[in-house]
Amino acid sequence: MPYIPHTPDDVRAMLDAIGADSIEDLFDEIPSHLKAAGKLDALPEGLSEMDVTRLMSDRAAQDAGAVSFIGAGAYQHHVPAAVWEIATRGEFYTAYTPYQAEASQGTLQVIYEFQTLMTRLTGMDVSNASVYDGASGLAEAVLMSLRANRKSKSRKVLVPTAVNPRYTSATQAIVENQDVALERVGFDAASGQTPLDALKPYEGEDYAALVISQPNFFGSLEEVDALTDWAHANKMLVIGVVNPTSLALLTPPGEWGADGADIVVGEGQPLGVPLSSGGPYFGFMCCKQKHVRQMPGRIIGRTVDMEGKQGFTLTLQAREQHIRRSKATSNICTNQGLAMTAATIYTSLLGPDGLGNVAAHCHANTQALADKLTAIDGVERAFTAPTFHEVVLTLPKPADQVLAALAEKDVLGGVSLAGDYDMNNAILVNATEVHSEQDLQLFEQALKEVLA
Amino acid sequence: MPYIPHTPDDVRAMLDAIGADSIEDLFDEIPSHLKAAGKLDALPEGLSEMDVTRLMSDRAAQDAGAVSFIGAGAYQHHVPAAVWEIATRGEFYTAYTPYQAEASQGTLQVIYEFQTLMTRLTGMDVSNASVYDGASGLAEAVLMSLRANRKSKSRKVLVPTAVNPRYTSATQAIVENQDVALERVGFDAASGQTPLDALKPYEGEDYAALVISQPNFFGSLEEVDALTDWAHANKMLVIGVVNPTSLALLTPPGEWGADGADIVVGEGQPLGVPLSSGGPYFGFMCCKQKHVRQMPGRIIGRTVDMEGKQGFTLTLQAREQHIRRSKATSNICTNQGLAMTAATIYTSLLGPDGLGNVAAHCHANTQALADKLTAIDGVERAFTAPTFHEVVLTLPKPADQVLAALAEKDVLGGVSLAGDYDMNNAILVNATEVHSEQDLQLFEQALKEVLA
Amino acid sequence: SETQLIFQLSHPGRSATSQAPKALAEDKLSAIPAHLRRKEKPGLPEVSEMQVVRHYTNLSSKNFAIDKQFYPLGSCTMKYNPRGANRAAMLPGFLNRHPLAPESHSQGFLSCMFELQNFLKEVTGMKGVSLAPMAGAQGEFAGVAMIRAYHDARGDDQRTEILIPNAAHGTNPATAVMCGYKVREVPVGEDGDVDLEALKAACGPQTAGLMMTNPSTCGVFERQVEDIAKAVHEAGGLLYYDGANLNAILGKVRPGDMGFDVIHMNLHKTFATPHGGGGPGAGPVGVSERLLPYLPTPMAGQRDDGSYHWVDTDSLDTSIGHLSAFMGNAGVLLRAYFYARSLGREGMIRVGEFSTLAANYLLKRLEAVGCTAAYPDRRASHEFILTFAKEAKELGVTAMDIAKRLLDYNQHAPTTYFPLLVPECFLIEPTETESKEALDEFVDAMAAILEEARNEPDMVKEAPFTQPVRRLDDVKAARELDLAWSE
Amino acid sequence: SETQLIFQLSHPGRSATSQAPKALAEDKLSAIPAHLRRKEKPGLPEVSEMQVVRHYTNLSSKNFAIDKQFYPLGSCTMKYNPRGANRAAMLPGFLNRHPLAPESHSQGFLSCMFELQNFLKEVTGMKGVSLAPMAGAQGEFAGVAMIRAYHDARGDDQRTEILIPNAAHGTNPATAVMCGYKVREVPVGEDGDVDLEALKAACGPQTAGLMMTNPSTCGVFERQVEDIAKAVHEAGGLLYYDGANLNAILGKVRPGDMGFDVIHMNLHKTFATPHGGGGPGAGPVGVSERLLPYLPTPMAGQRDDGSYHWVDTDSLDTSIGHLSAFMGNAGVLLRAYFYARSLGREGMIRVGEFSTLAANYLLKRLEAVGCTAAYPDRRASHEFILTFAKEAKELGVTAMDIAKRLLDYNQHAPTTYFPLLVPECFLIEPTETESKEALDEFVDAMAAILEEARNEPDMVKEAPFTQPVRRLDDVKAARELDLAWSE
Repeated sequence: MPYIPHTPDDVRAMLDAIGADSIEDLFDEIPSHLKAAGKLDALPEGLSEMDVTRLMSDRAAQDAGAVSFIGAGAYQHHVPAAVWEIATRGEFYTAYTPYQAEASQGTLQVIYEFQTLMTRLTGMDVSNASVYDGASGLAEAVLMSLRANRKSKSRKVLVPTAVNPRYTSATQAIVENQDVALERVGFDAASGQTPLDALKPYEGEDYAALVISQPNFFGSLEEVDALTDWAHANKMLVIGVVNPTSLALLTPPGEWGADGADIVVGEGQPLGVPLSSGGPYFGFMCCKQKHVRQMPGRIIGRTVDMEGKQGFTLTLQAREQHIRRSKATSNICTNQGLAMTAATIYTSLLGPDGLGNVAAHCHANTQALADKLTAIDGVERAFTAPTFHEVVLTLPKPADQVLAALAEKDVLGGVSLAGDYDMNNAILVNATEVHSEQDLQLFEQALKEVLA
Repeated sequence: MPYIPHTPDDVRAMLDAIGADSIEDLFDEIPSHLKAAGKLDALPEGLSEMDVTRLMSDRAAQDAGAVSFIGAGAYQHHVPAAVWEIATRGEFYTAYTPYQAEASQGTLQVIYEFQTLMTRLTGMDVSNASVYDGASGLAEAVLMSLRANRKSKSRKVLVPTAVNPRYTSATQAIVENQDVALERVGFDAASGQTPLDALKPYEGEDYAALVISQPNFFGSLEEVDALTDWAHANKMLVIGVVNPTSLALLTPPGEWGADGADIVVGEGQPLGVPLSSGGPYFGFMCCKQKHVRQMPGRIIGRTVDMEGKQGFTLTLQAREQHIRRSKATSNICTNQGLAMTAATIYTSLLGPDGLGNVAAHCHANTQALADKLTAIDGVERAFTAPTFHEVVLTLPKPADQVLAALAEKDVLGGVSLAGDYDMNNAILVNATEVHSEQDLQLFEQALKEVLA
Repeated sequence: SETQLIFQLSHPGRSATSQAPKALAEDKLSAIPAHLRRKEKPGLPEVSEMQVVRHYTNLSSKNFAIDKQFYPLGSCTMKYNPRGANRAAMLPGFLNRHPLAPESHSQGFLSCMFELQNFLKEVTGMKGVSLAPMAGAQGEFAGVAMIRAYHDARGDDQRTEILIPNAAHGTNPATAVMCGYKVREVPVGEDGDVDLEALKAACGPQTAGLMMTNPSTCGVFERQVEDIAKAVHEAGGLLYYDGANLNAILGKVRPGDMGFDVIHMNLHKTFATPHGGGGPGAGPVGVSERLLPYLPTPMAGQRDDGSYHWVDTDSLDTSIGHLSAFMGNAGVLLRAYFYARSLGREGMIRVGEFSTLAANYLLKRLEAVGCTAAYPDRRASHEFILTFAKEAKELGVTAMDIAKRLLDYNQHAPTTYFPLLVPECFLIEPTETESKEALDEFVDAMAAILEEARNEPDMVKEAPFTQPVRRLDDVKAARELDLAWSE
Repeated sequence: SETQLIFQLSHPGRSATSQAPKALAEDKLSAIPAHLRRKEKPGLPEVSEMQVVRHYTNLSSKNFAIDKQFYPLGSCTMKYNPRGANRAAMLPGFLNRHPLAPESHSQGFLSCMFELQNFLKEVTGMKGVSLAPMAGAQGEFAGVAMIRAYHDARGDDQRTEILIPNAAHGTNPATAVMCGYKVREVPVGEDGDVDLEALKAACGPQTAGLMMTNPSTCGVFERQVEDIAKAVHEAGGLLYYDGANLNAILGKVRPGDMGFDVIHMNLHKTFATPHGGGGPGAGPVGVSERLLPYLPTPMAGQRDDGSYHWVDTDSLDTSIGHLSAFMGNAGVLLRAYFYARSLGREGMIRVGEFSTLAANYLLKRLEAVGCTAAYPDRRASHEFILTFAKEAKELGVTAMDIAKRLLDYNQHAPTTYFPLLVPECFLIEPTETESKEALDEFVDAMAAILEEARNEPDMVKEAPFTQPVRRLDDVKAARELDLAWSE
């Protein structure tokens, strides 16, 4: 029996100890007409590890082989071998949530170190132990801003349309049942930034927070200082949405404007987590010290044991569902511990200079790619704003059609902006440190052919 | 600096402590005209992990994609994921030889368990902790038989030609400098076995040992009982060369004939070690208790610590080179610890029934393959003897030519016997539990096309 | 040195050089305006590759884990996590696939997801499944959000309350609130079943639905489940099944057959994906016919020609929408797919059977050595409750003390003080993957600790003694918040 | 339970079912005659998958390892083993390649081997390299066998002796004997250099060659190496270089330039491949022009068109032949290739520099806290010798006692009692990958132990106290042999 150790002798001995004749007897409290016996006919026969492995290897191979320039919130990076060889050690991989602190100091210290890393990257005071992903993290940040902004009674938050539309739609789905409204703020069609002008209509109005994405979905860099100061001047909190790799180069949200952002969230995937078809990734979430009791999710604190020795423990649990139940800050329970562990190892391996070099190569490679592609007739940068490692290009043909043609050449040329922005000829393109000069040329050549 | 942690500050502080001005000063005892400075011009620039990984991934991909039916001493088997996920844990992967027993109980207990496993599989009394591989293991066994056979003064050993010719040639290379002669005994051209008849000329002669391979290189099963009894009757020791997978089904060498084999060696690769282009594998080596002091290599014993608690330690070290130097049983030092660790985990996972099922599927798949292929015009079994999981087929065309044509179809159809046996139209073919019915059909179809 | 933080190993200018590309000339960054650049590099650790490997390898050894210890955490289903599932999910084709890759480059992944949806439909008896939720709590959210969407679509806007038995997981009431509902708790009776009369009294036109687990967190099968379903349905409410305890009944009873309208499953429990020290999980939801239009997206669909495609809000505009940026915890889903294929039909049925066998055996053995069952007259499901109220009163030794002392016996403590309605309790779930000998060792440890509690209660109250730290000062942790290290 | 053997966890009929194909009908085996079948199934453990994973995971935690501790074993070069090398060597294309796959399906592997041969030629200054030997000792064998083949080919059959300094590794004399030679030991002088006069006196027409390490196992560079080479060469002998200490001079001096005719390298030392608890290693050999015809096979060659091929005995019939069934420890060679590509030219040079820096620093610091250097007037190479003869005599605390006590400080003990010519010695090799802080911690531990030796010698003599076992009864182990478990 796969994974079940009991022999017929064991079963007999166990039933004897129970005083039951058969295993079926143990289900005698279940109304017999409800029993599912024989009902699982749609399930196939069990397979050996060898057979399932072969089956899944064949399927994985179907999806392999292309060179991809898709970003849009998930980015290819070199993941050092050490990261997952350590993260999948049984001690991390098969441990539970560290409720028994004495038997979980490994995981607890990792989280404390992660929290510290994230505060250093973002320039914020405190961090939690992760939320599901960047998108749901924004939803949690929106809800948190309603609780944290003592100056506002509003249940409305300003969200630029230049924020990743997938973040906005997930946030919408998560917060809408609590009568929270997301008010959309447009972007400047020339620069690809969220201009102060677009905020003018909301001046003096009561909103709990303004969301600022740096870079924004188009890869464009926002004027974060001005936006932050505007929000604070209008008694709104600032929720920063940031790419962690970019923070090795860009002003950390804790230093935006005069007072910095109040809450910062983002997708942690770029920090050592493979693309993996979309997950598991992890969302990070940081805030100013004064808002810590409004932050959802697990938080680890450093303390001492009864002998005065340093130790780590779950703290501020009174915010959480297992203590607070219906009054909790969120229903979140399980988070993304293992991905966060990997990110902690990754960030330690890279260090400030290494992460800086990764960020610089991403930027430079994307610039080089954009230069190559815009040298093709009819291909142009859509926006004028400076970018980090992603750029919008307009094409002389419909984006969906071009991308499909590129895919036939095993080049995944980015994502189309036809659906979310009605920019039918625009694609969002990303390059990172993993792309070689040959990769860039491959894209260039393929696009030339497709547009010819 | 890759892997080197020292910063310029560290270096300065260390040089100060030494009282040296520069690192170069530390080499001042080396005659300056010998210095290699600037001489490593043929070496390329260092690359990042990402770049080396990409380079090696591209190369590995070049060698992938074929379906292989090559055996001839290295066999494809399903390797459970647990085997190498555990064996490559840093604690096993990056530990040294367990000279400090108290800090190496993990490795030491694994070896003790391995020794026990091998004695159970082979039916022998004792096992060492591994030698390099099956071929060099046979060389060690030959040398050991000279020491262990008190009834013989000969430095000659009988080696059937049906023993893997790669084992024989490696043995020859290793033992010839010690004036040891390997006398070759032919095989029966009809059965593919080593017949008693072929031994007749040596009756009453002084040889230290007879080598018996079960199965032999052709996959044929030898009449091991008769051969063993013949050797013992002629005061020769018996050196068994066995496939460990087959031992789940076949008579263990400890039970061959009236008294069993005296020394048993073999290639451990089938026990959870990937093909890996030829290594690292490991050789196993077992013997009767009375010969244990003649056995080369490390041996672990169970003992107690000063508090009476069970513990494991290197024992009988007086046989080994680091103690005995020029009088050691062998010069072996480093062995194949990690592969042996993997084999211990593998064998524990499979258990007697699992390993038996693997062996049975290997046998049955090879039978099925041979049936399919011999249904093709002009393809025949070369020999009549029963086989385990490998079989010699004769083809209507030269083997080398057929194999090359098959390889173009990404079918690796076995090894040619043209070189070693002058059987120009013969191939040695293997199938194991990893081969599906489709794989067998693929081979059949390809061979049909090649022979058409 | 082992207790140092990675930051304390940091040394300016040190780095794991192999892990990053070389520095670029500053002019390569000239396109980024200076005022958007950070002034100082972030205070990340500056350490060597070996320091990192050694630090985190050593840290890992300070954890208990299923790979090392028996871990009988009630309602958490800490079963063996097959290593084969890890290898399969880490295959390069899956690992390097971008979530927005076109369908032409996603057929392998989509086929696994499509089949997993079907497997989960079959084992739960539901009509549709979405794999999108990233954890049990998000599955709960999706479930209750669908209940709300259903009522809203019918214009039935008077329904403001969710009923929840008071034994329920904390996520249940927290979720109801996140979906804009008020929570009304329903008491559980002496025998562990819901107080049916109280439930009926609570039902009304304001009832949006009921959230419950069956078997409940009392470790017993709710025998009146059909009556409960009838009462809630008659009031116009829908029934939500919290799948945390699905392991108990896998292959034996199906939530769909019991009358539930919506269910979430914890794949990191029932389908043996690893807990990873706190996640990731995966919380797929299954629904009955009437909730099909509201399933969260994306889902995998199959065309007539056998090819697979995404089902998203563009084709299912009644969906409650996206719950993540992409497709949930895909890697966890792949591991669950591996597990489902490994077990197959017969294997699924055995899960419920053997987890129930193990729990009932362990309960009887523990009772025999002097432990007190909370529901002695009931069958255990896959888990059961012990109460140490007597020991707490008579000896001053609490459930927490016993839990901590278990660590010294190299046994992970069961879930403590949950459910809240049983004083000084352990919720114990052994799972089907632990051998009889492992269960017997736990019994021996418990027997020894009860003996110690009688003879040396003060010692037990100071446990553990063998862990990297002694009991921690949680009060100090909460009062003098130290949540990030500073030099 | 942790100390149980896997066999003690066995239970008849239990198994890790997922790991094997299903049982076949007995008639599928009918082609195998009954008298060749075993009567009873072998007594292998019958355990579950989780039991195996848990057992070996727990066992692993009873090891020291580079990934966990400082491991300053002299002559063993326990440096960091890059994890990237492991991942690269485990790529499916390499892992699943059969060693006898045709050259058409081996170009990727062969190209790595061909380049590695060239890299090793360059760093050693030799004219040809074979990667075939599977460990250092087999490399030594190959080296001396080539020396013999050289003399034999010239009909120079009077040469029966190999000269070996008495500080040499035990494998040197053992190897000479395996190649049919007698061993003549040459003394080492007070300063750690070979006694040149004694060497010259030992040279003669009977001299087949000399085996030596440079830097020697005394941890110093042999300054007279050129005179030694001259003496041996003039006597008609060849010079063998034991590459165990190559780390000390990598990029600084090349054995070929020093006059050596043949060299083996330990890739598991100098090229950072893992030791794996006792192997596998890899011991490639490099040779000067005159030994090229004798290199062991197979080797990788390149054709004019850039494609790669095997060089085997069919094209090199003067070769000493095969030393293994296939191509040595290919997976180890791939890891070494990764390492070589990672370091590149500059990196190689740094290895010798920084391992020497670390050793000299550690030596000076240890002297400063009261340790006695065996060769205080010499530069340390990458390693150095301390002697505790004084402590042994005055306090009764031996080098072994100090070694065992180090384990309690979470430091692996250095090599002890080697070389044999220095009494009560430690041979200490820190390698280039340990941080200054790690070296300082070792110094602190040694200082503390020396203090303990003075104040509590009996305690030190009973160490260790913190390991899974106390000191073991080695006499009992050898007298009452227990080499395999029985029920």
